[in-house]
Amino acid sequence: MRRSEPQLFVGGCDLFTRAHVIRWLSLAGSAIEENKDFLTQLDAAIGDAEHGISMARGFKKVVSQLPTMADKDIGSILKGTGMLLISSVGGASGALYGTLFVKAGNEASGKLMLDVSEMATVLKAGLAGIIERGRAQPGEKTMVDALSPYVEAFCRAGKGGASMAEALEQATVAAEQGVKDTIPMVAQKGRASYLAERSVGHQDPGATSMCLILKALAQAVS
Amino acid sequence: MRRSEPQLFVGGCDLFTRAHVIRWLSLAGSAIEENKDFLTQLDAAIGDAEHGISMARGFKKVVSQLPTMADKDIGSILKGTGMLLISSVGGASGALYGTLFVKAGNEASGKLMLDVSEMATVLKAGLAGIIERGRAQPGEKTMVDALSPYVEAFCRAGKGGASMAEALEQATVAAEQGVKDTIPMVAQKGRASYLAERSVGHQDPGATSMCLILKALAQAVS
Amino acid sequence: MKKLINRPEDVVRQSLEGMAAAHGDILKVHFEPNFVYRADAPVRNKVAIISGGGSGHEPMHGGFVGKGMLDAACPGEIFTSPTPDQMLEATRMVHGGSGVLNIVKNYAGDVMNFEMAAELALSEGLRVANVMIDDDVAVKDSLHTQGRRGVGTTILAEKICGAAADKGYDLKRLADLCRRVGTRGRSMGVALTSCTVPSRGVPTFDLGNSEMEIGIGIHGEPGRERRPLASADAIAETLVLSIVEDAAYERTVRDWDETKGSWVDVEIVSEPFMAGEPVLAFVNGMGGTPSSELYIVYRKVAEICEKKSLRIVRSLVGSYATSLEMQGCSVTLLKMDEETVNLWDAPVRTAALRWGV
Amino acid sequence: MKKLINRPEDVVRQSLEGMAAAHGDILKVHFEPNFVYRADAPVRNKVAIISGGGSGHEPMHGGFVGKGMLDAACPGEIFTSPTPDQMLEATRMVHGGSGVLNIVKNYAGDVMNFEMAAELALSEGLRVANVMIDDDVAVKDSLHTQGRRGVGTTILAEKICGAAADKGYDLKRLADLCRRVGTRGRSMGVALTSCTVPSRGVPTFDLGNSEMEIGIGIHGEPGRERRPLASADAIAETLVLSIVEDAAYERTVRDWDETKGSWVDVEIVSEPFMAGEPVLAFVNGMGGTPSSELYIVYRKVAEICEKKSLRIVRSLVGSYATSLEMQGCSVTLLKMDEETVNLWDAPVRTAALRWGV
Ligand SMILES: Nc1ncnc2c1ncn2[C@@H]1O[C@H](COP(=O)(O)OP(=O)(O)O)[C@@H](O)[C@H]1O
Ligand SMILES: Nc1ncnc2c1ncn2[C@@H]1O[C@H](COP(=O)(O)OP(=O)(O)O)[C@@H](O)[C@H]1O
Ligand SMILES: [Mg+2]
Ligand SMILES: [Mg+2]
Ligand SMILES: [Mg+2]
Ligand SMILES: [Mg+2]
Repeated sequence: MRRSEPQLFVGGCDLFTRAHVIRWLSLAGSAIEENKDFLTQLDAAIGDAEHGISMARGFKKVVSQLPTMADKDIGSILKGTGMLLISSVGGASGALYGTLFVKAGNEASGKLMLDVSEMATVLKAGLAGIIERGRAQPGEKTMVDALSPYVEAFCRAGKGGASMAEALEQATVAAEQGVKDTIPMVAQKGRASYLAERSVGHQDPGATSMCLILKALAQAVS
Repeated sequence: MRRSEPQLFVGGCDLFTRAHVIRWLSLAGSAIEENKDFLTQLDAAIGDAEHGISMARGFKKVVSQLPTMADKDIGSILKGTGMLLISSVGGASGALYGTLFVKAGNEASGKLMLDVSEMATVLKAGLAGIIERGRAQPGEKTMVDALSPYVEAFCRAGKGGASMAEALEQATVAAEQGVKDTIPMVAQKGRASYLAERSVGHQDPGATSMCLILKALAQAVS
Repeated sequence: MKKLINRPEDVVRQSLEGMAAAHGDILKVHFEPNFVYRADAPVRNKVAIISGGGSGHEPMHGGFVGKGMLDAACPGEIFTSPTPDQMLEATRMVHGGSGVLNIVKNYAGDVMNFEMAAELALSEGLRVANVMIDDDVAVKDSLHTQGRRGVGTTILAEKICGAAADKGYDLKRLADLCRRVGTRGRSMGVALTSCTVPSRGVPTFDLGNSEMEIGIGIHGEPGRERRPLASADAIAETLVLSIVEDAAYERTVRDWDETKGSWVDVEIVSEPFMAGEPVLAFVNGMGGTPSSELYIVYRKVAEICEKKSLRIVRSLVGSYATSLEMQGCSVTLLKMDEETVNLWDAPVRTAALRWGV
Repeated sequence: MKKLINRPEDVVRQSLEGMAAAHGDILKVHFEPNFVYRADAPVRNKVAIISGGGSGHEPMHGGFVGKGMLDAACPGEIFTSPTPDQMLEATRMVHGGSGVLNIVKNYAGDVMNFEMAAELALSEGLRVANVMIDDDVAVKDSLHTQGRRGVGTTILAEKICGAAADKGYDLKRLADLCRRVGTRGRSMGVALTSCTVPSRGVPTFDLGNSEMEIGIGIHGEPGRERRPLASADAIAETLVLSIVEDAAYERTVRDWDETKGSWVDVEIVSEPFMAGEPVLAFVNGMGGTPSSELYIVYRKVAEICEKKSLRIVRSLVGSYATSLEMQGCSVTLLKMDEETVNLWDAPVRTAALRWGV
């Protein structure tokens, strides 16, 4: 039951606007801040006990800069976010999240809104950036294991004609499953890989933070 | 009720022989070894937590050398003991006990046995050595507070005609009281003096080890 | 948490401020982005050497900035690799017209951030080479892991390459030397206690009173194995044997290809130690272990090396690559030759390593 | 107890063996009696300098043996002053015909054992002077105590006198210099944790999770006062103010009178610090504190000195006079002048302190 031109309304459910981006980043910032200790604890088990601290530092910076970015195009907001994360998070996640946002931003360059298929392209560019930078394949117990099924589910839903909100919902479910799937995996990338079999049974911190950020995306349009 | 010439018998109760010296040092060694942890604990409270360890190291050395000293004169045995303590105990007590035994040994030079009055002279020489080396006066919460009343009581008993065994007994009681008297004292010499009023309420480790050694002296002739 | 700090979030900055105050004759500190650099930078016509990594490993790397070693060091947050803007600013500050060698410890974060930094510097027309150090034999597999961590050999490479840069090695030759040192060094570490990340406030891992963690890195990461606490001799033996009996180690690293203008994969191999070889033996403290204990370990390391016919021609004992206040140590053995021995002996003037000047 | 050691009773010996193995170019170690001495001893026509004290304070003093500093160091058992036979043997080994200066930290045991050693050496016809360092302002009273402990200033005196001996100062002049340095330096320390004497196996004192002990020595002795754990800045302030606000300090020391041939009492005075004076600032770690934290303390020390118009002309930051694996630090300020600055800057080549050579 489609109304005449609902997708042209800024803030409508089938178009992702820059206001949505700002809302997303702000929600993501809150989610990271709330889960800071949890993420750090996950990192303590199989890493170096700072993932939450680092991500919170980065997103705090991003959130503080949102007002200065709000009137830019989506590409610029995403690239700006990427640059802020790159220069404030550090570690593997700083480089990876930074690359994700910069590459996604390149794809959204000049755009004031994205439809579902554009959104799919942007997400795919982000995923490709992470994989190029970090060289992790799905199944190696990294943030890719949350992002990759997410992007796949989003594209599948999009192709099936789902709305932006529906596609993001379905993608979020896939990301959540992806995070759970990291638990039995043997880490093969990043710091956790040094633990080899001892990494089994622990949830990957990067996949977890990725899922928090992706969940915020669905929330932002709901 | 005195028997005719009992004081001439080697091993008799009124003469202190080199066999007694050897027995004394051996008993003192055992007493120190048994009280090693206790002495160290006392030193931990107001010092540096090693008095028992250091004394045990020294007396172990002395006891191991007793067989080679047994046929020497009392002066040589005491001086030899002093030199062994000087080179193996270290710290304040190494210098002080070492000086005690060396000075006492000088006084007993060439002697094969000591009567009560000779014994008093030897003990006084030891005490004088400790005071010269360490400059502690009675009442400053040191080993002097055990040795000084001991020597005094011994001399008093000796002048009153007590036998060697009796004089040593009485002296031991005085030393034990002397140790107890250190508890309320404010330390004014050695490491404990840094604590000033905080040293009050603790028994001095050096006075305690001194008392153990002096107790062994009475045991050796009993 | 017992530390001589103020607010956890100020630890890195205030520690750098203290270094700047104490060592003005040797180094300066730039803030936002943070980096430590030689007081006399840039040195014209010398390849500049930059290293960096998470903080919490002091004196590595800021303590190695100065004549004969590093031109700049980029400290990240505690246990967090630095960010590309730090390296880029440092590169701009210290390059003397002959290019810049980045010495990078092999951690996902360090490698990626230094790669991004190199890309940025290259795009500004600066010549840059990144060489990765991956010497920690506790990590066995290169195919199914991030590869070996960079630990003790990093410092030895920094010293040796620093001297070579002083001697006029060009960027290519210096990068080759650095890679050679990297492939000739091997390390292994042990933790007796955990460290505590200041902003977290609790120990990163719990270790029982009679347990130790063997095969740790320098970030309070758990090691390969938890074992009952052993004697210094037994620990030294475990560490040295892990190093000496380690087989050839192959892996693929990413190098910048100047002609292609892109990253290319290169295969490199570390050959195992062989009897008769001259080595530098390095016993490193983790921050909370006094030097007296490190010498007890060194004593055994020397004994085992002799038994294994490895000739120790140079040695280093001290806390140089630390994990905050962790108790423990690591051992590094580095194959030496005449060139590297001479470079090792060359003058160095840094806050933490100094001789000949 | 978590330590990298073997049997507690072997700690001192094996640590010395490790030092000997690691630093053969700088020092040698003699066993039974134990002492560390310069590899090139005796140095003819130079006053030899000997120091010593209990072990557990490494690198003090063995780490300071070498050109420009000590000729020999006599390590006792852990926290136990060495015995006169050690000093006597060391004296025989290193004296170069121009006499021997013994630098002695003011602890009852050290003083008495060094006095006995001096008596023995004098009786062999060797010229000896003992100078005592007593710089710990935590000890207030000299009349009703053993007097102030010798801590951080000892190392500064060893460096400065070592350079002076190299420059040809005779025994009298060197002893005067050493006394001057001793009376111009003041120190104060803090412990965040206790240390554990190996043969005892349990911490010497219990300190709650949010307590610290202010005014400690270097033997795990309790300090003047237990206080709630404070920030690095607050701690630095307490330490520096204790030093800077310390009044003139008079005491009687025992000197050997060569003409009388006996010990005589000498009155000496330390004058308080005054605005405008040049100082050396030394932040010392207690063994378990990483250098990053020491720099945080140094930062504040420098700030307070500036506020108090004390000009820091030289600095030293590191773990040099330790208490086994204790966490904590001490601050030493030493009044400087042209002579002592030049001597401080002179070349030194020891395992723990090295520059210019
Ligand atoms: N090569 C990689 N590719 C993708 N993700 C990675 C890679 N290396 C690490 N990660 C992710 O980064 C997370 C850890 O982030 P962070 O704590 O910042 O890293 P580190 O402390 O190791 O630098 C891991 O949980 C994992 O999800
Ligand atoms: N100047 C002194 N005169 C007499 N006895 C002293 C003196 N200084 C210390 N002592 C004694 O030595 C004991 C401590 O011995 P020890 O633990 O060997 O000393 P330290 O560890 O301080 O070198 C003290 O309990 C005290 O009895
Ligand atoms: Mg991490
Ligand atoms: Mg003691
Ligand atoms: Mg990290
Ligand atoms: Mg002692």
